[in-house]
Amino acid sequence: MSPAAGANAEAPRGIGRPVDDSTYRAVCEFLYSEAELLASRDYRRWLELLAPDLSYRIPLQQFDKRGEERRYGDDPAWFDETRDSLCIRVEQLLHPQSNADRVPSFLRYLVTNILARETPDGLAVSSQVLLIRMRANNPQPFLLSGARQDLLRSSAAGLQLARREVRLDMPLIDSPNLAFFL
Amino acid sequence: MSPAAGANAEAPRGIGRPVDDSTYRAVCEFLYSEAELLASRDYRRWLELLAPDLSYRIPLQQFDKRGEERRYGDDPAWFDETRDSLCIRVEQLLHPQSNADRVPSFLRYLVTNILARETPDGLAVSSQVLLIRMRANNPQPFLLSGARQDLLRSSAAGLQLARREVRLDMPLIDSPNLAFFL
Amino acid sequence: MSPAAGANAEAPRGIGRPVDDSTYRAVCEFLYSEAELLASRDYRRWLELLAPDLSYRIPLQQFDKRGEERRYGDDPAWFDETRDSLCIRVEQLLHPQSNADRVPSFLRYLVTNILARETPDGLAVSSQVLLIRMRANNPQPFLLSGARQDLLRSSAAGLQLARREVRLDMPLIDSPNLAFFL
Amino acid sequence: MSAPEIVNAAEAAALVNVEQGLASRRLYVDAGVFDLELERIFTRTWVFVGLESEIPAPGDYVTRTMGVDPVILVRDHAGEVRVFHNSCPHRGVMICQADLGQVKSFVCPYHGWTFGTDGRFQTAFHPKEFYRGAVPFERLGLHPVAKIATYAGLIFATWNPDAPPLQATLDDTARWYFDMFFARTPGGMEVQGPPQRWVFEHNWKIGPINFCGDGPHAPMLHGPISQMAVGESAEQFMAAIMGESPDVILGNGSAILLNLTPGERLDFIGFHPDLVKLYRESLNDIQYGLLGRMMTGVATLFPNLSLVQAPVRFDPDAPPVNFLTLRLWQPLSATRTEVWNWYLVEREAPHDWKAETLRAGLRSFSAGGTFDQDDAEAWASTSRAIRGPIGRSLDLNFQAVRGWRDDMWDDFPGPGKTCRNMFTECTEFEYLVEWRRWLAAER
Amino acid sequence: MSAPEIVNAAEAAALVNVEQGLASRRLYVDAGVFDLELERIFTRTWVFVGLESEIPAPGDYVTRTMGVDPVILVRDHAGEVRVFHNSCPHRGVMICQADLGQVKSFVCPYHGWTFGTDGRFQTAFHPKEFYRGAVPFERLGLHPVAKIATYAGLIFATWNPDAPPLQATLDDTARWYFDMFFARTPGGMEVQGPPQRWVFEHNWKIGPINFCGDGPHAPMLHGPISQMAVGESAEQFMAAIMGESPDVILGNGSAILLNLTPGERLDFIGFHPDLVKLYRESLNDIQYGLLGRMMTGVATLFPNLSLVQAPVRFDPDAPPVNFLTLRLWQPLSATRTEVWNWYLVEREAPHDWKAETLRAGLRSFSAGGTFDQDDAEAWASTSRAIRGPIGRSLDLNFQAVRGWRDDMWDDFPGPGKTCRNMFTECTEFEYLVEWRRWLAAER
Amino acid sequence: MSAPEIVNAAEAAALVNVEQGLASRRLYVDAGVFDLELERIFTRTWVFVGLESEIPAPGDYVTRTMGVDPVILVRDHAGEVRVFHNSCPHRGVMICQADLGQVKSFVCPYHGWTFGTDGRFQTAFHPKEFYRGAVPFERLGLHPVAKIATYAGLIFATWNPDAPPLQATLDDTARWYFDMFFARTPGGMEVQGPPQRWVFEHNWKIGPINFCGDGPHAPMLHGPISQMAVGESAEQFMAAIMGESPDVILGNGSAILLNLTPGERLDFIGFHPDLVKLYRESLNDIQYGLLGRMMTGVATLFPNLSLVQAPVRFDPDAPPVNFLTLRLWQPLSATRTEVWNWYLVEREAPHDWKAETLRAGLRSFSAGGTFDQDDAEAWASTSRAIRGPIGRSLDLNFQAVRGWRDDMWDDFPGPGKTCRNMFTECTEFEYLVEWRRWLAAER
Ligand code: FES
Ligand code: FES
Ligand code: FES
Ligand SMILES: [Fe+3]
Ligand SMILES: [Fe+3]
Ligand SMILES: [Fe+3]
Repeated sequence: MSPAAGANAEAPRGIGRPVDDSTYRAVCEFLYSEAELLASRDYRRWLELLAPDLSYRIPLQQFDKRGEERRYGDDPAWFDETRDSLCIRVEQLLHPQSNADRVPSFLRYLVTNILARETPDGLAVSSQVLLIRMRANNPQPFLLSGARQDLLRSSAAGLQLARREVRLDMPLIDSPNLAFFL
Repeated sequence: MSPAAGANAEAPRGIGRPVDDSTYRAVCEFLYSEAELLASRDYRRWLELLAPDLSYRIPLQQFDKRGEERRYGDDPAWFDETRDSLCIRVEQLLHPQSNADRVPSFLRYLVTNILARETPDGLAVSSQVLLIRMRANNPQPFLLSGARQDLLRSSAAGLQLARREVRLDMPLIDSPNLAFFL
Repeated sequence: MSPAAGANAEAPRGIGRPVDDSTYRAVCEFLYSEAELLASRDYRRWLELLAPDLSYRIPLQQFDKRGEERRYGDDPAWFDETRDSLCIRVEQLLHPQSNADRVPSFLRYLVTNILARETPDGLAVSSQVLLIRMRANNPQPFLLSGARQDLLRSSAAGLQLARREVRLDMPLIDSPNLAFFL
Repeated sequence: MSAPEIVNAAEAAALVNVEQGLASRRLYVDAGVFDLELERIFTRTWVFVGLESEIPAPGDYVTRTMGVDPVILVRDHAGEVRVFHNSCPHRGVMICQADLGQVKSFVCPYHGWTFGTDGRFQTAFHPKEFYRGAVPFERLGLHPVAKIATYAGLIFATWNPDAPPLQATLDDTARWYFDMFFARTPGGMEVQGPPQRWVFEHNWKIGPINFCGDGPHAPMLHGPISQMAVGESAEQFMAAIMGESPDVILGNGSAILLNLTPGERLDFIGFHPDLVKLYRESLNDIQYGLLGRMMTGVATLFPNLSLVQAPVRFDPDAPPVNFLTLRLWQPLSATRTEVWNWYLVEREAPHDWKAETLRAGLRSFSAGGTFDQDDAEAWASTSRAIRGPIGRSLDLNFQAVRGWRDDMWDDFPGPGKTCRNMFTECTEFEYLVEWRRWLAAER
Repeated sequence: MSAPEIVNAAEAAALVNVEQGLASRRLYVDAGVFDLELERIFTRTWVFVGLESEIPAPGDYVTRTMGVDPVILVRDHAGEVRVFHNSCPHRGVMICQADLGQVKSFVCPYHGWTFGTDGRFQTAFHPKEFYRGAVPFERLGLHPVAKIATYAGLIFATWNPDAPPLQATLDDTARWYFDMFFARTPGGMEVQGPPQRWVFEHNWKIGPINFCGDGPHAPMLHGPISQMAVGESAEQFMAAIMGESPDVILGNGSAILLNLTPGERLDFIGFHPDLVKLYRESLNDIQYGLLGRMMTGVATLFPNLSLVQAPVRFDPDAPPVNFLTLRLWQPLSATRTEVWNWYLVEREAPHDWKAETLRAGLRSFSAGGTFDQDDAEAWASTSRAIRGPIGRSLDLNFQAVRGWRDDMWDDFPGPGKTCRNMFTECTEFEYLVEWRRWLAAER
Repeated sequence: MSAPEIVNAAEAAALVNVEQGLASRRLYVDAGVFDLELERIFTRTWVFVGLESEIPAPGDYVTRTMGVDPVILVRDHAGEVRVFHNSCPHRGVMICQADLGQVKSFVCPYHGWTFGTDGRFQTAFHPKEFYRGAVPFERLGLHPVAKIATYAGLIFATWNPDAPPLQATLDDTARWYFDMFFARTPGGMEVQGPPQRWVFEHNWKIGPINFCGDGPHAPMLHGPISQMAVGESAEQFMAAIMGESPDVILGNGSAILLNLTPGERLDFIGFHPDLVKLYRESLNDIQYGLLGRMMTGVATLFPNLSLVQAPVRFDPDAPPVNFLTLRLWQPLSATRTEVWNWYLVEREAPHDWKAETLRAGLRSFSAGGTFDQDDAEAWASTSRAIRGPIGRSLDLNFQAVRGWRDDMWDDFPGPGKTCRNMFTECTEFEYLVEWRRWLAAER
């Protein structure tokens, strides 16, 4: 998706009506608590926040020249996950012998610009996220930022994440791996 | 303006009284929605948020030595704009042949620390903004941060931006151009 | 403290109950106003926000290998301060002859992900902070991020900071000094 | 660092001790060696630049790099594939800054010099007469590569007018194996979209050497995820690894490693049954038999193209799914490498299967892939570990080759020199022997 | 990258082919060339360091760089302008880290060595006797430049004691033109504040060469914004560009390009009428006539100072407004350049007009300026485009000069060698011919 | 930058003018000099790697660097201290990426080669027979340093098999002084936790030279904070500085500076009374007397280890508290230095006192310390100030030595050549004289 193309079309603004204050606060609490779980790699508790039919996608981005845009192929992505596949990823990252995260990096998630709308499917929530990662192999922090479009649904256990799409700002990832979630 | 000089003097804290909760939420919605328009380069819709008598300034910063401060000249700036001049800038950036943004960069606006006060002129709103820009010519994200002092006014079409001053944290801009708005 | 170890144990989530909306807004106002004071180096007014029995700590971090964790010594830190020791630091930084901050750098504090809980001791508040610093000697912004765990208490003068611990994300500080507060 | 920079062929040649199976660690960190590589290898070998299916229509282009030189890969309006240096013949401004696009002609943004998709100069700001014959516009088209050639939809280019034809590098032997991946159905493979791109903080050769046939790293580094996500069962996988794993020296520094299920049965694990029928049409018996028993296939084509195919499972209720990824290891500096990662699928594959195999690949071999994540941290650590004067003075060890290189699997049914298992380090070291030839200007 | 580094004068000279109108692209990316430039050019030419109006009072200072050497530009307490290396003669600590300030004396923060604004050593921590005559404090003042000279309030300095006087570089011919910008009223120009500073990701020479007279880029790169924001009307602007656009070779690598409105009428587009009266006093008839028809004026003073003046309009209801900006292209590395950008205005200008012209400049020629934005991306792309061994092996093309350099506009009323139009590339290439002289140590 | 790179011993030696008390500023910015330093100094001197109390139990390890070479400092399972290059003998992957840990054996993540804590090779993926004798595993243990030695719990290592014993460097004279800090109680000192680590943007030698005895910078740079936070009173501090401040040349480039309170009284300012009794047991009369009058002690052990002890007060109602910090200046590049900063305390100290002294140190000498903050900005500015061709052509000035070096404090009661005060610059310059010996290969 080109940055020129309107994220707006799908942004919550315009579709649905703004949620009431207590719902808004609950949405913020959900996203901030989720960020704490991700930052502390408490992935098994994070999985509990995910709806069974979750769709979790981080599409690939491209630099386009205006007027020359073109796409080919099948909509590639960095992540295209279900709750099941995320479970396997979590098992790998937490496995005592797995190398990817064997010396855990420091992760920080700044979640900002939260907007929430009521829709028939649930709460359509947009936010900006900035991830800061410090790996043992590199003294420079790695920054990854993007826009999240989430769908949250109420469940017996509280809010659940039913859909997430993260539009990254980086077509090229300047880091050796993505051993974390956004 | 030196960083030592008190941004506080003009900060909303102290002047006016805090806005009520629903106004606060409206201010946040305004700023977050504006950030979405800026990030998606939906500039024509952004222009609709601007009051006809808008003053939009991004002053130049200098490193000062305490006790040796001095200024000369006419208050230079990076931007010193009216709604009219912003219209021309927008036309340029969106012109199909214009080169500055021909391969659109990825833009992300994190707007945080929002404080709002009632004043006789309207809502005095301060916030922090971090812009993250990815250009095709450089795989390193460019970061630009600063403090916004805004004046918002209610209008028939909702809130409008009547004044903005952005105090950047960077006296030297480590990027070849400022082909975006803050 | 390793990043793998649960920041969660001490996170406000789970302990205490979420504060009501007006308290939440007051907490946000406190943190944002504090950030303005820190950013503008208005340290003497900042000191007024601190409780007399303040404990202010920024512990040292280490990269650990999972399964090989070990600690030695007496819990080292970057900062381990009382209100008294912070007063002396402030006097130094503001002293007209002191060199550390003689050419004041530009500071920006993005405070996000604020969560607040009622506890018997006061308000347990967690937040994320990203500091952006521009020094005259280096055109690259220095980024420092971490998680704050604060304890706020009501006093006659409004909220006061009674305890702060900042868990940095950077085991190695890529900057020549920490001539600021977090 | 402190050791004198490598500046000539003789010094470079001395860095690989062919007899001993050793190579200097300077190959992985030395800026002087890197500069020589750009000159001796990337301006002279055939370099992979993309796939025909990335530029299906006239005017379609993608931007790529050969070494650190940027190029435009375009299908011209006559349908011909072209590769040009991505800089204006006038003052060097980049012609295409986007990752991909569709053009009628290329217009330089600086002074508007305009070129056809065939690279030919078309117009400047003024009519030609204005220049009074002083500017030889006929020679000022976009700077083209010396040669372009394709194999099974893969496009290669070289700056070297004296380069032997692509078939001499990608010869009968190599193609016999590669056909199992790229030419196994009548329609051939198509690309599933633009490549993922990310950056490893280590030397560009570590990846292709690993993909030549680094057997020992798999059970060690990928043990946990293999048990979770690979193939029919972990047992079957381990059996394949420990059992029949021909690792074939293809010559010219290239190699391919196959993990085969034991026994004669053709399980075609992770393949779609409809496609298996088509394999039967396109492959010979031996190829078909190998594919039927293949758990993973990993290969490197010297200098910087690799492939991997493997069946993985991320849905506990579904059978494993094979993916095929093509990977280019782009040199950025002695200790930085940009990885480009494409996914391929049979043109004839059912629509849903295409999505399935793409997801299988994304989840296992990609920047966020469960396998790549493990490699990434091990490889990245190397740059930090060996950059000092002591680190650089030591060796990279491939001495296992001395125990195995004279004892090949002579009766393996495929062509090429086949190592008896995936632990001999022979294919990895052959890559460096070839590297030495290029640096020493023997190629 | 891989080509051998340029290390001596002969090699550098060979990079510019004077006869052919060609130059190697290595001029724009080569670290070795860059190091030679610092040594051969920036320690030997006159370098612009600031304006007298930036340091109006005794003790006023600003910090600047000459090449990559930091200097302090200060007005001493006798009113004299001084330029010193910004490092302590004791252990090299930077004396002034701020961008500007006001001092009684300079005190080094490390051990407190103190210097007058005239640079002379004043005190150390101890009285002098303590040092027992071992430290020659009289020779340990702030390290001064070899020469300082000013022209119309512009301050230049050089490290070279053998440099010819400034008037030899900025000679009668150059001043004849520059007076139209800097000395057109009795009071002269004043600075409108400290410079904007930002970073281009390309070689420092691209800017000054462009400002010598890059005619063709304007309608191409700035077409859209020109139509929106320049002058009376887009037609007038285009007519000026295509019509009378003398591009004058000033010698010593410098040049100036003027776009004149057609015909004899003196429209003084974008000038304030009160000031026009003053121009009449300070300029001769020919200068006055050129200014009256001037749409844009663009010039470069070798090696790294440029100016631009143009009328722009950002308010649809108001007439266009001229601005004048002075620009210094500071070398940071072969592919990074720091731009310093000042705005100037007539001292006699009405207060409101000063604000108007400043805004006109900010909006068009600045980091956020509508014109600079376009150039920035084209220029920045060059570094990426030509850094590889193939890119570096190609040429920068100025071959148009061969069609025009022997056919000058001999009866142009101003001094200097005047090219017939702004498309000949002659002034641009003259800059490189001069550059070659310095690198080859012919200067 | 532009001056030719330093490449050999003779050129390096010429950078220090021993007779004149001058050194070239290239010592602080030149990449060529830096590379030579890595080779000539850091692979040949004794280098501090850590403290015994950091690895109390078998299997405890910490990761360190010697120059830019990473090492593992481990206590093996026989209780022996070992130092190994932190890279796998197989392909150079880093063995330990964590800062510290506890292991049974070291397992390389790439192919699983496993080594004992004594460095010996234990297993590969396959049993040894598989390798058919081709791989000399007995010689493929972790690469060890040539020698390890300890003094008072401080561990040093060297890559140089011909290095003289540690006692020859850290000789009787040096130890006489260092014992006042590291061996003043029967139990000795213990570390208070892992080191702080942060990055200075300047050359690694600026710190150790300053810590040799940079008297003049203290009242200047640290004046404000000294008045607020040091010792009994600002007057006492200044009296000590201006009064008895022996600055001792220890030989081999090392030095120690003591600020003593005037008079004979032993105030033991900032020391815990219980510990003072123990000092009496472990030190001789002269040492005890010096410690009793000591306001600050600052020392450097060539090439890159320093210490500082001083009493500070951050609680207005409590007496001052001494801290002792050990500091390693790790070279990263010519203009970047990583600082490692440990705090030490007497093993016998009361529990609360340990916390007090640690806090005193954190608040004054650390990345956030009130003293270090001042130094940091002065030092960091140096790199920017002197990187250009003019800056590099100038000198670092130590000429005060010419007034004092032949007039030593001969009757100072301690051993070594003692300068009469802390302002002579003699110990600082001696450091550079020693540096010159190593670079010139006289060591
Ligand atoms: S640089 Fe391309 S037209 Fe001039
Ligand atoms: S460095 Fe300036 S006084 Fe010593
Ligand atoms: S690199 Fe360590 S086992 Fe192979
Ligand atoms: Fe792998
Ligand atoms: Fe331009
Ligand atoms: Fe100091």
